[in-house]
Amino acid sequence: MSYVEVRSLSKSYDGTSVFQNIDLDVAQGQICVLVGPSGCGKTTLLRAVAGLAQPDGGTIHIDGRDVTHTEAKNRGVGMVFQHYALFPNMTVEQNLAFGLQQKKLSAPVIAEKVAAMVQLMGLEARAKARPAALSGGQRQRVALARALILEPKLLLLDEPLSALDAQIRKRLREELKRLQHQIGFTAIFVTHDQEEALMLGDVVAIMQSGRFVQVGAPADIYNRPAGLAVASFIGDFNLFEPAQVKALFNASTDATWAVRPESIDISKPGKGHAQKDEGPVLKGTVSSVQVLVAILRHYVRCGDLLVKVDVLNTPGAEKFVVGDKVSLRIPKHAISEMRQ
Amino acid sequence: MSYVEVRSLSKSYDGTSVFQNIDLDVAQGQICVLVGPSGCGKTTLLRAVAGLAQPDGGTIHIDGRDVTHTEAKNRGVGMVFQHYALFPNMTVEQNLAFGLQQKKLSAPVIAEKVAAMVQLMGLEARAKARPAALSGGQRQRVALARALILEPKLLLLDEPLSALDAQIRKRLREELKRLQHQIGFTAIFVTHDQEEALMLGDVVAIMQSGRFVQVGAPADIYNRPAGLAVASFIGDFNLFEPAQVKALFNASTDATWAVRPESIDISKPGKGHAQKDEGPVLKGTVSSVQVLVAILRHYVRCGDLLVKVDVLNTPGAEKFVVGDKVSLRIPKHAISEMRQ
Amino acid sequence: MRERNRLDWAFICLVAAFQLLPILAVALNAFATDWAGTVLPEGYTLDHVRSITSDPRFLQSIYNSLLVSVGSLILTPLIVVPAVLIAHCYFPILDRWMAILVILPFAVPGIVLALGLLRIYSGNYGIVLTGTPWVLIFGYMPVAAPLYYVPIKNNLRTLRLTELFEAGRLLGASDFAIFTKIVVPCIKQGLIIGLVMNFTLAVSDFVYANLLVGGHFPTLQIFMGVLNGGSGRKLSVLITTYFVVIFASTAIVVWAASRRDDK
Amino acid sequence: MRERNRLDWAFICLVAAFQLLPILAVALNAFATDWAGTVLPEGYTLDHVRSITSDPRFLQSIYNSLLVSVGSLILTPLIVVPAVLIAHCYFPILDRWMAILVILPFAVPGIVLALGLLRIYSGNYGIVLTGTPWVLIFGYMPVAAPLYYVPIKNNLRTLRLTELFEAGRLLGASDFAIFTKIVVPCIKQGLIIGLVMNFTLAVSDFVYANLLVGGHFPTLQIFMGVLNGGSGRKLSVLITTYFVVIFASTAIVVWAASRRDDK
Repeated sequence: MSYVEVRSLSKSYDGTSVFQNIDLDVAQGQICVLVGPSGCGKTTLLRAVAGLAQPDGGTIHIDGRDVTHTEAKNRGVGMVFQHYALFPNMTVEQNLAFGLQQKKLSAPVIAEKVAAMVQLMGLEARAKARPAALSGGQRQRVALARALILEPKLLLLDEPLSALDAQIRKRLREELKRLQHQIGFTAIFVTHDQEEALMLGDVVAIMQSGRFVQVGAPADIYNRPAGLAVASFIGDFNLFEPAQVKALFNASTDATWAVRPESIDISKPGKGHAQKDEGPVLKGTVSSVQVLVAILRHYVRCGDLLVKVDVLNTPGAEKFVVGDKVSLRIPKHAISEMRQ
Repeated sequence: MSYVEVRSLSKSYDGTSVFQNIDLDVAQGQICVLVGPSGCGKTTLLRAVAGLAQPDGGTIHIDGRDVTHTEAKNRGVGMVFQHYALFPNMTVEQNLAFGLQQKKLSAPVIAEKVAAMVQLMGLEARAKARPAALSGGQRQRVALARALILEPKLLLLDEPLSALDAQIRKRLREELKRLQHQIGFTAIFVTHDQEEALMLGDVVAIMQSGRFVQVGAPADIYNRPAGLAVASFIGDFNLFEPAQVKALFNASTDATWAVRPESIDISKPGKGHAQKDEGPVLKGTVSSVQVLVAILRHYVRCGDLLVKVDVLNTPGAEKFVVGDKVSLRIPKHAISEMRQ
Repeated sequence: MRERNRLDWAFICLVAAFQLLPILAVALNAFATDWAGTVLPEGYTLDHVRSITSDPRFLQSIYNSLLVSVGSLILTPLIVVPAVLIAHCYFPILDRWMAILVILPFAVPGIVLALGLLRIYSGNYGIVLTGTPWVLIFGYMPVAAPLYYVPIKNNLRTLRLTELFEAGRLLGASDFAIFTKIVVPCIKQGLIIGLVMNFTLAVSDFVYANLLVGGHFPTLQIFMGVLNGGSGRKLSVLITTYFVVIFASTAIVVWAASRRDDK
Repeated sequence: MRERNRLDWAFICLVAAFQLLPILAVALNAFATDWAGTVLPEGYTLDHVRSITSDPRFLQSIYNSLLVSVGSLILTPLIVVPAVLIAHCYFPILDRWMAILVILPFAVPGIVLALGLLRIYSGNYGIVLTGTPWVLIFGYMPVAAPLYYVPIKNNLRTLRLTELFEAGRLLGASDFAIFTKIVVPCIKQGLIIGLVMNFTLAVSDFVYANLLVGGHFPTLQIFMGVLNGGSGRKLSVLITTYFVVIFASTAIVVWAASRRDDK
């Protein structure tokens, strides 16, 4: 039996089903990321686990205990909200102490725990500040601290980073990962951002219109997407329709070929390809090059088709400029055949 | 003489200098990106070029004409604001027509231009909608269209994508790049996002506390940062302090070594390195692996130091898991020596 | 969803009934032959209506009330609206204080304002207005200010006015064009609410008219006061007529306010 | 920056002066020996003050005014605040209508409300309250509602109340604990503004007291009415005393409103 076990959970609002007979397992100490477009039901699932939404059917077990009909405050879960939900009339310390006070702990114990948590989260300088005086990143750090200080059996995070700007979001992701290593909590994390899902999840569950289309480790999901829907949601793909496959590679297939831009091997014609791997070769012309931070993206025109090719942006690597004639080798193992 | 030429421009507010004696050149048909942390003066510089802020000294030429003391509306510049600044009482079409009406064009000419622009931006379905009914991405597309329809000599964009969410931001970047190829405008683009700057800019100018610390092509800036400040702002770096360089590589230097995570070559010990390039070698243990979409990031512990190593997330590549002993070769040409 | 909607409506009707009960009572009274100790009047008649509309003072007082209301309606926004806009755009500190200053007239009883204004406008400072409608019109201004300030400010809160002006200028428009074609249409709704509330207030404010203008200029309210000494039944007729005007105005407010969500 | 600050302040003082002028005129009048045709009175005296404070009716009327004000002060929030909170959290449609319903009392003249309430509370519907302070207290409720609604709603707009309740519950708190420890402190400022505005309105509203309670229960306003027939000078003294109360209340509003930006 897994640490968190959701079995055939169903929920509908006003006669419209949000999800039906959903199962989910989370192992202790892992972060499970629910990712999907908005409206796919991921937040409702999270709220059902938290006890903030009553499911129509199914069961929820946490740490072996059936909590399906337990009140939210007795489930032993902590939650972090997208918009922080800090208590605006209280300082950072008072926000952290609130949950402990409800447990009727003694004042010195509370003070000690609060001080330790303030230090763990690096909030010493802002301990006496009210939420309104904090930056978005600091607020979310306080919200996380407020949930963690009660040592919940399960931490639920509802798009906690979406309201923050790119730089802060990146830093907080790192921090969350570090905290997980340090204090080892179990968490369900909801996001619509595939980048975030792949980076944070020990397990990633991709949800679309109320059901899981793929559940697995981040690397597996990236490299072996279960279908076109997953493939186009996670990362970039070059898609070759059957007709294009016929025209370009002279191969006959009824499936669409999906190839990741970074798995295509680009080189000057005649210079040979570094990778030993066999596969079809295309000739083309570089039509534009973009710097995506650590990656150089080449748009290569091959007949009607614009093929995306990514290489690492290393100083020593061979550079291609707009107008260069190039040869593209598509390794056989990099081709995913997709049928709708 | 460049198309846009800013010479020794200065501006201060309430006795505090925002920038002093700044020079900037933009060639016709190029996008120049001003990137820097908030408060570095990039927006004020943009507003001075637009004529919305009066500089204290210096000159601004656009297309050979001195516009330093010209009113904003006569400079022939178009501007796109972060929060769209669409006219809420007008439909999309009326917003687009507004500028043309001020030029006293005839109604049929206006209708024709508006229709063409609506089509170019793919706004056909929303042409009769008011801004409040549009999504953020659509609003910014209308704002861009409203600026472009007047065929400005220079397009100014003040963090136009910051208020949008990650997916839309990415799509609009692509679209902007495509539009530039299609209609070939000259633009100054302000952002705090290094990713955006590298992707969009033909020239990227990095601004810090009121001065340019580096101006150049995106690939150059990424691979040859002018100093530690630039290096740590653009992309990720492994930094080796002189003492660590001594300990790890047994080399004596007074500079900090900065090495991009993707330029480090990782392999199983004894298997040899693919790259021919010479350079020091480190032994370490993989302590965690993260999936950053197309990149696999390995954190490798070498003594006290956690070294970041990026490889492309291709299905055929050799995989390393937590606990693996690995050998890291740092190519000589990938080491940037930085002195504060 | 439908379940909840029905609950909502029940609740709304309850609140509305609570608010409308006194008005209904007055309206019934206007047409009642006799009414005491029963829930509904015993019979209905138009006698009171006929008796009051045949009084020439009634028509004169309606004319006077409208003159004052429309006068304040036209003059007040000309002063208040530009002040609100200027404070909103250029003087953030002033703007913060304005929110407090505009509630002053509410915090100061009408009688104090009336007496003070009477002193100012009655010659001590070179302004002689006593007994003319101008006293009323100018006397209303400080009272009318919040009625414009609050709804217009509500409209402005969601506008980024500075950016709209900048965007408009860069598109080649003059400030006047931006003001008439963008700003005014955007605050139109607040302006309508302000106008209607101002109008009903101006028509209805009893104390002012009574204290400021005395017998020289009989407005509807003074006429009511006179009648008050006489028949309570006649007063009810007057109030009911009068309430038709008020009700029409309120309908406009409701219409303007609900339009907010359609756009 | 400093340049602009000074301009702001000059402007603020100008507006304040415009609003305070009538009050100053009344205050001067209270202490004047003779005042006609000059900018300032010719001499000052405390005679009027002494003559009015020796009148037992004055003390009785102050007592009665306070009774009504404090009574409405205590009862109204107990009904209005929960209604606003419940509508805000659970009935968004109701909430939208409430914004319109609460302006009804402003759109309906006081005299209409007063007469209608008089009819309701005078026995036709089984409630006999005429001539007691209860008429005033209940009569004020519909008028007081917007004075609470607007500032509390302003406070609530920036709170995500549902999320705060959810967060509180997940931290193990009861709804009552969340209400008293989080919600009330957060809307405290709106509550204070509402209380003060309600208080000044209750103390000052002339028409109501006059029309509803007649001679049985003399409040300060009725006392003013009585004096009005007599000496205008005495009335000024009374209004000035009275204005001290109002001014203290206004000071509290200003203080509460400006605290908003400090946090």
